[in-house]
Amino acid sequence: MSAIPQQTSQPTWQHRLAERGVDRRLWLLLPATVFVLLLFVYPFLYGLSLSFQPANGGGVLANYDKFFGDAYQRDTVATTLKIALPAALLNVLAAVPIAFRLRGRFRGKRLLTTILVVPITLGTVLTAQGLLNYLGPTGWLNRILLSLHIVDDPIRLTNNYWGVFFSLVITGFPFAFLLVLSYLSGIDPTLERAAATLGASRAQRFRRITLPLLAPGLATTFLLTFVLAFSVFPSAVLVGNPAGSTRVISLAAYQAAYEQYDYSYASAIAMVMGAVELVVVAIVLVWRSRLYTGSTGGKG
Amino acid sequence: MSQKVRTIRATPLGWVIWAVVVFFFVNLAGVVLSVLVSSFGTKWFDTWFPSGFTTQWYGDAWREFTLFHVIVVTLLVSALVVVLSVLVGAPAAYVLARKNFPGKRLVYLTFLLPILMPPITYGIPLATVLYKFGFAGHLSGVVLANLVPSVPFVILTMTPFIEQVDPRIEDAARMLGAGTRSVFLKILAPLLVPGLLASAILVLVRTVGMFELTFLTAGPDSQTLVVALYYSMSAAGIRAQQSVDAMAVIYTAMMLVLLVVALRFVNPTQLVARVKEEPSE
Amino acid sequence: PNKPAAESGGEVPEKPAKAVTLNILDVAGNLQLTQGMIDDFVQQHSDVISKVTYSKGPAPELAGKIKAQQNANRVDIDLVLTGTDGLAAGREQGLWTDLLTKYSDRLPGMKDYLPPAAKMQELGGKEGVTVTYYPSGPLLEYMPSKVPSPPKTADDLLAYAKANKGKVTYARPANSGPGRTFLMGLPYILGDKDPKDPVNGWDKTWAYLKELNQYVDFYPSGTADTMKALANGSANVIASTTGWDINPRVLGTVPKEAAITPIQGFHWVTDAHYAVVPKGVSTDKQAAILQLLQFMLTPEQQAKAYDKGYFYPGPAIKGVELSQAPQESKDAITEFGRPEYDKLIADNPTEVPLDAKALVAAFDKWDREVGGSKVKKS
Amino acid sequence: MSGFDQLRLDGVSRRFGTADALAGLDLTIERGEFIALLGPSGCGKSTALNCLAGLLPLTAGAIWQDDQRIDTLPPEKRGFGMVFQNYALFPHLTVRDNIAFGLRMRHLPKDDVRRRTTEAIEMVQLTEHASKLPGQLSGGQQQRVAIARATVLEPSLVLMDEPLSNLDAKLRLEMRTEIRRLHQSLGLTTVYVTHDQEEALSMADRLVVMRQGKVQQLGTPEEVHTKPSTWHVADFMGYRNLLPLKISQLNGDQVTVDLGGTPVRGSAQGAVGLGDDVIAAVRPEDIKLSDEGVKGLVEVVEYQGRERAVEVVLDDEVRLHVRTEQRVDAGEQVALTVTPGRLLVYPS
Amino acid sequence: MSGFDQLRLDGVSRRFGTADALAGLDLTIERGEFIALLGPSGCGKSTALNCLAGLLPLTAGAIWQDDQRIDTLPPEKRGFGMVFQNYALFPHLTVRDNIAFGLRMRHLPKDDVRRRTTEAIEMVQLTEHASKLPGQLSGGQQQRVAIARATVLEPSLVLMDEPLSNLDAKLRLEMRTEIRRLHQSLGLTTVYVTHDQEEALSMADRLVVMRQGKVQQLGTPEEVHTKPSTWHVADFMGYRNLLPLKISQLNGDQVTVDLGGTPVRGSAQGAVGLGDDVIAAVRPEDIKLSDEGVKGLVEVVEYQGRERAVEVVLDDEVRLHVRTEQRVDAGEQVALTVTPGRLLVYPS
Ligand SMILES: Nc1ncnc2c1ncn2[C@@H]1O[C@H](COP(=O)(O)OP(=O)(O)OP(=O)(O)O)[C@@H](O)[C@H]1O
Ligand SMILES: Nc1ncnc2c1ncn2[C@@H]1O[C@H](COP(=O)(O)OP(=O)(O)OP(=O)(O)O)[C@@H](O)[C@H]1O
Ligand SMILES: [Mg+2]
Ligand SMILES: [Mg+2]
Repeated sequence: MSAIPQQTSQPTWQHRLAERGVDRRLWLLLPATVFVLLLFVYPFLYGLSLSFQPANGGGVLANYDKFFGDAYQRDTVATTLKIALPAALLNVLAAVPIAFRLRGRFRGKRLLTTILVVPITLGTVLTAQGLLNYLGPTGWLNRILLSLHIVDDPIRLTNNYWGVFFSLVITGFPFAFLLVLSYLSGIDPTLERAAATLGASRAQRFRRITLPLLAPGLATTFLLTFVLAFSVFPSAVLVGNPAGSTRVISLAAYQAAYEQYDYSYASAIAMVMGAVELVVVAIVLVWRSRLYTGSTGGKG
Repeated sequence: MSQKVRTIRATPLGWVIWAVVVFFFVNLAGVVLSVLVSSFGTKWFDTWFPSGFTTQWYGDAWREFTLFHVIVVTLLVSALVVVLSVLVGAPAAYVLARKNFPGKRLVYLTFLLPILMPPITYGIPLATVLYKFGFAGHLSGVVLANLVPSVPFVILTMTPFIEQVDPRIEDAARMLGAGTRSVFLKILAPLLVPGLLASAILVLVRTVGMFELTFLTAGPDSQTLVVALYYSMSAAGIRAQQSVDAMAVIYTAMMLVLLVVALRFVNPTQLVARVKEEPSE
Repeated sequence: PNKPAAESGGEVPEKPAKAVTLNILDVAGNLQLTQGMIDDFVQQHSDVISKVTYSKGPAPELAGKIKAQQNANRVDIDLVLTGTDGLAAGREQGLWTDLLTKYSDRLPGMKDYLPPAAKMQELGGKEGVTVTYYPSGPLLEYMPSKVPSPPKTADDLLAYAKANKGKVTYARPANSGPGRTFLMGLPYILGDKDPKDPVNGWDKTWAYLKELNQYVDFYPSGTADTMKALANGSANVIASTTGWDINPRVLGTVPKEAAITPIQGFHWVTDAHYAVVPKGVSTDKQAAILQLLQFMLTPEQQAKAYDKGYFYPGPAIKGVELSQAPQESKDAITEFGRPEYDKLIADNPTEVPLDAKALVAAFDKWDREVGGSKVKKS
Repeated sequence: MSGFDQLRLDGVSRRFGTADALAGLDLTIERGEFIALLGPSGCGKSTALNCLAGLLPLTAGAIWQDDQRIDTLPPEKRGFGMVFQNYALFPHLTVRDNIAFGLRMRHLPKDDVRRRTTEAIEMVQLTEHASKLPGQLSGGQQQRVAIARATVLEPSLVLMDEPLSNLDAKLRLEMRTEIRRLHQSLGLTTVYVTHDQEEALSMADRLVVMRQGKVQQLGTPEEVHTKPSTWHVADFMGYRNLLPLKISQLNGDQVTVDLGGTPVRGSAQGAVGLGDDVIAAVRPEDIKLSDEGVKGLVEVVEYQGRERAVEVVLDDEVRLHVRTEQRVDAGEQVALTVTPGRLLVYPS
Repeated sequence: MSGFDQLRLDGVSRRFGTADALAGLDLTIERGEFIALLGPSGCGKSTALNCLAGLLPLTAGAIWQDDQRIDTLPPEKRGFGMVFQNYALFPHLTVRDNIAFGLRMRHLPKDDVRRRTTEAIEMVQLTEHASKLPGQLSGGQQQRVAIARATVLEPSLVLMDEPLSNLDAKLRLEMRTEIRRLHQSLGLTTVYVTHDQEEALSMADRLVVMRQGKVQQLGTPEEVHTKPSTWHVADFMGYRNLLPLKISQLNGDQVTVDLGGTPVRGSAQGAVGLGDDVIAAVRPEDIKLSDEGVKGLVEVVEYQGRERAVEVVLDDEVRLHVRTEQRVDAGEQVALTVTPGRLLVYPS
């Protein structure tokens, strides 16, 4: 090759692409993308198309018409949101101050952390059984309340909204806590100290420094807990009131699929379910994309 | 760092928070203990404790579901799923955290969907695909099916962790001749240990608890514990409450063992390790 | 285990060319009654079936799994033991092999069905073979210590519920055998227009249930929970069946003293378990299955279905006495069984349950109008 | 936040593991003083600032602000400003918001905040970059943000940890002037860590030279510069020639040592006796090339702008560093004289 | 990894958003050269290094290594070494492991790695701290780890971004010598960013003075120091006195300007004409206090060790910065002369 620089066009577009973020590192996306395309996209598109082929005839949108035309079905969306949003919010919001307090070093930290994470192993069934046992009319809680004469009749905490809510908190909180704690550990404590020298109190440091740097992680944590809560199913049946106040949308999909064996309708309901989640997720993600998401100093 | 450690600081807000935590855990202990007690109880009617204790329920469950085999399969499946999903998911999370490229949103959506969509929408066709290629009915099918929601899950949880790492650290490693693989193994992996551990634990929990996809793709030799648990809980027929409790306890115990192993395997303090510690006081 | 199912269509030989391995999936809890029979067969005829693997799963997802296998042309479940629900679900999707049209003569045991079991077999059509049967319910179960004079009629029950709010309950029918038996039994008790048509023919039933609903606090999501409520005293009267009466008391989850009472004028709404073979199973295996089923329908084997009262009585064919049952069964039923059952079974008419479509419609209506109305109230 | 008359560090110690980063630091800072901390890398300068600011708890000792003991106060209660050695800018806030942070914490009126922030941004010449995030700035720009962020608050005590290390000579000179101006016009008290002697000498009222966590010398710039108390300090203060010699004559403070065969006069800086092994310290700029004196061979010549740094090897293999404006070349034979009174002799 | 003969930057540009950090940088680096990049903060020095290293994609231009175009190669394939301005140490690795990292990447035998690492640790005087993590080091210690980490590999091209900024004078001098020694003994090629002129002048074979992303002057240290090509360069190179004057006489290169009423001779550094407004540049050390000459009043005196920085106000309000070894006091009346040939006159 000649030593005279040649302004060939090829490297220029390489530069252009590189500037826009297209370079060899994109190959790292390949395994995951191929995987999802092969094992998810095809089956999913199949399910999607199935939802447009109603079992009992009718137009392409018949399943969706059926769902939205029937208040009993339509209401499941609101019911589910009413359970999932508060539960996910509570889990994330409760995890933040607790994780925050667990930073730094102190005696018993490991024990405390482990105790807080362990409920993640409980699983829905044990949680449900336990709630039914413990909160049931003759469970320990009611026994204690009755024997202390705090209440005269057993209080009802299961087979209604609260049963499901508690079960979501028990399974969701450790999950959120684990993530928040880990995200928090990536934030450089020096920044908070810098803020302290500028006169910021503990609360201000938390609000102005830690929280904004933690926010992207919180958004992700919220998303994941929300998605888990939104698809709540076994506990809605076991400790909820599946015909009424906790008739969540996944239950409607389940009934369509496994009681009425109408997979097409079930697919349609599940698509609605996914779409609703997507809306919430999109809102959170748009919010997240406007946050600062770079290095937080803790790892470098 | 100094050997001195501080005890938890006690601001008024702090006390409130700890009180709430303690309250939560007292009740949680009640929930768990009530199941545990019941699973060992003979008859438990309107009393504080069962009238007698027995291990019969465990023995029954053990025999009925050939639990030894089931647990081995469960461990194998979950270990494979965790490892594979991290291997496949972490590089993708890396790209999504670090780069802006055309079509990123579309890619992101594709990774989000498997988490958002309930298995009802894709479970049966997925199982068909896996049966067609001869995976389903074996362990491999169960693993592949469980990877579908797990890989995106890893991607989503890992992204913020990677964002936190200063890209200049990676630059420095590249300048020292580290290729992408080395950067991942030698630099990112150790820095991301808390994140990897967190998402591995979460994937583990999800995989062990994933009933639907597992049931659809499992063969007689590749059933996992959750299938047995759901069967004992919801299948037709009469079943003593205690035997369901016993199954649930077995399930939790296994998960607990896995969690402990995971925490042992990776240095447990790393769960909350940070590279820059707050100064001890 | 994944063999392409090419040889599944042809003529089924008398005996498999060589001993086969069977994968049996139980979605009805049926193995508790029949595993002993199957194991015996394998032991005695290892030239036909060399090995059996059992797996268990919940019924609802069954059809999906089989469908996925059939779509992929790799069926690895050879025999399914299911209740009416799974059977119907599979039939609707054309999953099952039609065994009986051609080979019913290989199952002479089917000629000895008890009459109500024979009726259940009609529900089974040409695909399902009834292997166990029980008359089920509806019955009411109560604690004599709390309810000295149990309700004997539907009106009694209503009156009792009104007087003891929250003390009468039954589980959500979709999740519970006794719940649905109670639901399906009511039209006979109340004399509804068409007991087979829940949507148009059950006016009295629905009116009754809605009224009862006012005195019911909540509907547990499984029979086990109602049993627990009965045991711990938070409920006094619950819906039950013969099996659910005996077995939990054997297991100790319900006090032995619990008693049952029929509701005046009730008809038994029977139940059964079926053996079905998915399409795509090889003819060799079909041959083995036919031999196995014939074996299971002999009185000697059927006696095992007495079990511990779980499906009381259990045998589907005539002339099977408790005395033929294994000792354990005998002991359990002697202690916890009820002599009055013989008479009740003999004296009350039997009815087959609703077909799958009607049943789903009934569940849906119940959820919407009975169970779901709880939302507004609480 | 309020002013103070005196700040007293009393045996302040800080241990990391088994190593003392600060070993009993005693120091009194008067209001309005400009104190520079000097010392070799790792001697504990940053640690001292961190302890003063309240960012590191003490292992022992106390810090008194007038009559009040403040070493247990949290940093935000002390009201000191600090420029961190590694800047510690808030990565999610723009330059403007970083600088305004402290003012906002004081709940000043919006207009005040805006005005003062704008002024500070102008002072550090970052007006064009005001809305960038720290990650988008060059090293020197980040450092200037750190300076502005700490000084905009006009705190009673400003702690600066090598605040100008990443600036070029011209800008450094400007910032120096700016910092001095702020210090004087606002009557601040400043503790300033620097590794740049010229900076320390020209800016500070008093210098504190540290070594291994302890104060080695404390005095005015001139004192420290011309009369280092130990040879360590001398070494650090630019006495590049540290020569292990023997005393050949002694006359009160006046001693004579033997350098390359030639007797050279110096002044004793401690108890030394005739025939003792001593260390003689002299700066390169205090050795002159001349026609006669100590003979040596030029080995290395380095261009340094106006002057050249020359390394001369004497006959007895001793190496001398010399600075000169003269042109010399490697290999040349030269003769050297030491400026009288500039050779300091320390007991070794 | 392999050596090269020439490295050519050809119109290298890098844009951030709408602002050019590098605007068409042309530069040829010969094998074995020691090149210093100089320029005001934010002028694009670090950006240039990052582009060379392959850490930032170019917006335009090309980089050639002999005949091979390398600007699309990933950094790890280029085999260059780099000391980052902010160190970028691996926070999870000890000092030793940080330094050994690159050697390990090359799969050298264990013994070699250990030996070379140990040597490098000794070179930067961190033996006692070898098993600390970066977070436990002082600023200067971290910087030394960064130097050791990059140089232990003996890469064909070493890029250093202000590698000595956090070291004290003594250590800086030692490290400077060490870096030069490595450079020479290993035959490395070095591109060195510094804000310290003395460092640049004494270490580099060639200087590149940058401004706003462009090369302003390229030459030997002596050329750049004595003949800055523009007044911007002069300003940056320590010509602190930049005086807007008028040319009163012109004679070829020799011009005369009027300073405080006194005509002073200077040399023209570009096309200037009689009566033109020009900028006259002179260093503080090239103005001497004398008995006669330009008259002025001493306003500020700053102690700077051997010398004093003095600010003198002339009668016409022009301010002159002067360095002198003489003792003067504020308020004194002085006369100043400019060392002949040291006043440079640029078109303004
Ligand atoms: N990511 C970025 N986004 C926007 N502007 C940037 C970014 N990185 C650098 N710049 C700008 O580019 C210019 C050159 O930066 P660079 O870091 O090369 O300066 P430098 O010469 O190294 O300065 P210093 O001596 O202060 O380190 C600066 O004005 C800086 O603000
Ligand atoms: N967290 C820590 N753990 C262990 N040793 C530490 C820690 N922080 C600092 N040190 C040690 O304490 C000593 C003093 O550090 P300090 O940062 O005060 O030095 P410094 O005087 O600021 O040096 P420099 O001029 O290089 O910044 C150093 O030897 C350093 O290695
Ligand atoms: Mg320091
Ligand atoms: Mg820079």
